[in-house]
Amino acid sequence: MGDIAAVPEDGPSLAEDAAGPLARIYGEPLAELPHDLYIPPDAMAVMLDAFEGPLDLLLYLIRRANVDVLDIPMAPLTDQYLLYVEAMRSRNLELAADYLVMAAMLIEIKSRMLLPRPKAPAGEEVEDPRAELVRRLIEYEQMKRAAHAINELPQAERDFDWVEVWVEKALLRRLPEVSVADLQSAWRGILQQARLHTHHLVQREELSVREHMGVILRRLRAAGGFVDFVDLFDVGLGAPVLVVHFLALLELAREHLLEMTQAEAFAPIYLRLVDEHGAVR
Amino acid sequence: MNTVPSDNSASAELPATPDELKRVLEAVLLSAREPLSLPELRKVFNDEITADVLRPLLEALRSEWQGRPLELLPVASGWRFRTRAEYMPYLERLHPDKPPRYSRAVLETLAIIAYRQPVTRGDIEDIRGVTVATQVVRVLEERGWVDVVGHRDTPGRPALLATTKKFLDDLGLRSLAELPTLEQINPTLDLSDAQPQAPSAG
Amino acid sequence: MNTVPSDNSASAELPATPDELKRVLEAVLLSAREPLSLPELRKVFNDEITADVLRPLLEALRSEWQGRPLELLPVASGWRFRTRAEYMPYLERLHPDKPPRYSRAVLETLAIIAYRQPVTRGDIEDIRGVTVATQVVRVLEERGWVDVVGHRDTPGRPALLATTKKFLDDLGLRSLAELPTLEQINPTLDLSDAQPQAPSAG
Repeated sequence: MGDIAAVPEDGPSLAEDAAGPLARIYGEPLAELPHDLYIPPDAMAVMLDAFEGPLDLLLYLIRRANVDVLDIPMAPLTDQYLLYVEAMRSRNLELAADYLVMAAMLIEIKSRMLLPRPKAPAGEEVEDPRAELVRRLIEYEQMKRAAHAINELPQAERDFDWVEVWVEKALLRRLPEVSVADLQSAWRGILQQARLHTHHLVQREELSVREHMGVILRRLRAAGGFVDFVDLFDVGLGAPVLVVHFLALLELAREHLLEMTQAEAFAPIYLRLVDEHGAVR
Repeated sequence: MNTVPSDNSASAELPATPDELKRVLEAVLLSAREPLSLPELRKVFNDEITADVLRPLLEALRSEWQGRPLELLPVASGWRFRTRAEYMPYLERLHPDKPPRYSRAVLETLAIIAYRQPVTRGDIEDIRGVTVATQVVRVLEERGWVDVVGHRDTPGRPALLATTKKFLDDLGLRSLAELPTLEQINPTLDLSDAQPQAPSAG
Repeated sequence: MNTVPSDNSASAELPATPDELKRVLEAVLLSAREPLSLPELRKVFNDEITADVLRPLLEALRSEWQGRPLELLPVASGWRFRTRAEYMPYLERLHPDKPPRYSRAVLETLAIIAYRQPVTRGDIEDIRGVTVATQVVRVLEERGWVDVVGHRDTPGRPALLATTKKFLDDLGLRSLAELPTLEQINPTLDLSDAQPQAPSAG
């Protein structure tokens, strides 16, 4: 059996698993066959940490001896495993139950191997007592290698950082949106608060008048002086609009917001803003 | 899977050329969560590059990014990349913030100006029964929804406020006449004493 | 008041040219907190650009960044920029807190969950041949790489564990199918002797 005395320096890594043959067994000549199994006391603690459990230990022993996992020599493997477990125990290390369970399993397989195989019914193969162990070893080793492969993948934070450039929210000045319904409910709020009386009610027509009041005021302001009455009316807009426009003009005059002048009867009427200084511009 | 340099830890060579230095600065600044000061940037190179070398490289990097979606900025605590303002609206769509709202004072003032224009601040105060803060009207003026269309010929010659064309545009109205009529709004008034209203949208 | 870019709010024009589209994609991807899926990227353009238009633009953007310090990567939950591995040593000098390196117990547990999911802790213990400490699974859950996807209908109703999208993202994978295949992993098994007995990965 291979040399299993040496403690792997940093655990039984995959690289070591694949290391060159130290010895061969089971039909192969062995280069060396150490009969003692000495594990330095200090190393034992490291050992226990280094293995991830009985399967890992077994794989290590198998790989060190470079035997075929599909054709495990049960007797020497069991002996070595037990020596290990015994050595661990003698060091009073808390020995995980998992290791003992495996020991029992190995012994059981070994003893079944010693018994004469029962004859199989024609055309069927007899199940090897080792089959279950081999299946587990292979599956474990596969996952062990998968773990290694996953660890090799580039990993966020370890091998790269995600990019997240600073976004200054203040650069986006969002303005509140206002809908007609908002205005409506605001108005409703005002009404409820102020208990306005009916005379405050404004009719649709009046609202149009008010719009035109603004239009006229802007127009006069833009002109900055007298505007011909006629120029204030766009005949193309139709009678209803013209009427509203005229009403707006009268309302403005009533509120002393504009001044109308006429030099003489039938002469052109001029309008101008009554503005800033209470006087004519 | 096996091309990954798994042992990239401690041993990064010092970049050999200014361009490589710049690339490292770029990588570091793009992935930093915070602005990086010159001392921090020097740390990236184990303090083997002086600030005098780094500064022009940062300026060069900054020009490289001119006209691109990010900008490299020197801020108080160091250098940092940020997304240019014109891309903000796109970003905003991914994580929409709660839209800001106008205060009740602003909305009511706006409603009064819309329905009663032209009005003075005094008129608004009469209707609302409270003083109208200058700020409230200014918000509406800055939004371009309200402006002064004249002055009333009374003592103090108060400004007359009216809504603008932009106001109509922004609310999707062709004219003030398209605002809900006050008749539509009003009936609730008569019920107001009775019970809280389910706001029947006009 | 009117010189401020105050009105970039809701209304960002749809970019007119493919190049402008690409710049917007770049800005958005560089500043995103998470990988962005195609539906999310479409949202950036108010769903007015189809995924078929965006996909080649993303590929083009990806090539544009070839040879630069960042790479644009399609991962499980979308596209995201990341720094290239060779810049990591410089980045690490800035935040000296060691990146997470996992113990063999954690890695093996992760591998079993990744390749055999969904699995219970009992399944993991069967494969590893040892008890799995609660801590081991918790490490993976806290990293957001593993979570409980259900419970097996057996006594005790043990939790079924599976890997998350974040696991794929953080490993730069688009799907579990991109994990190294067990066939790739396996051959070393037969290295000891003759017949290749690739145990079926399943």
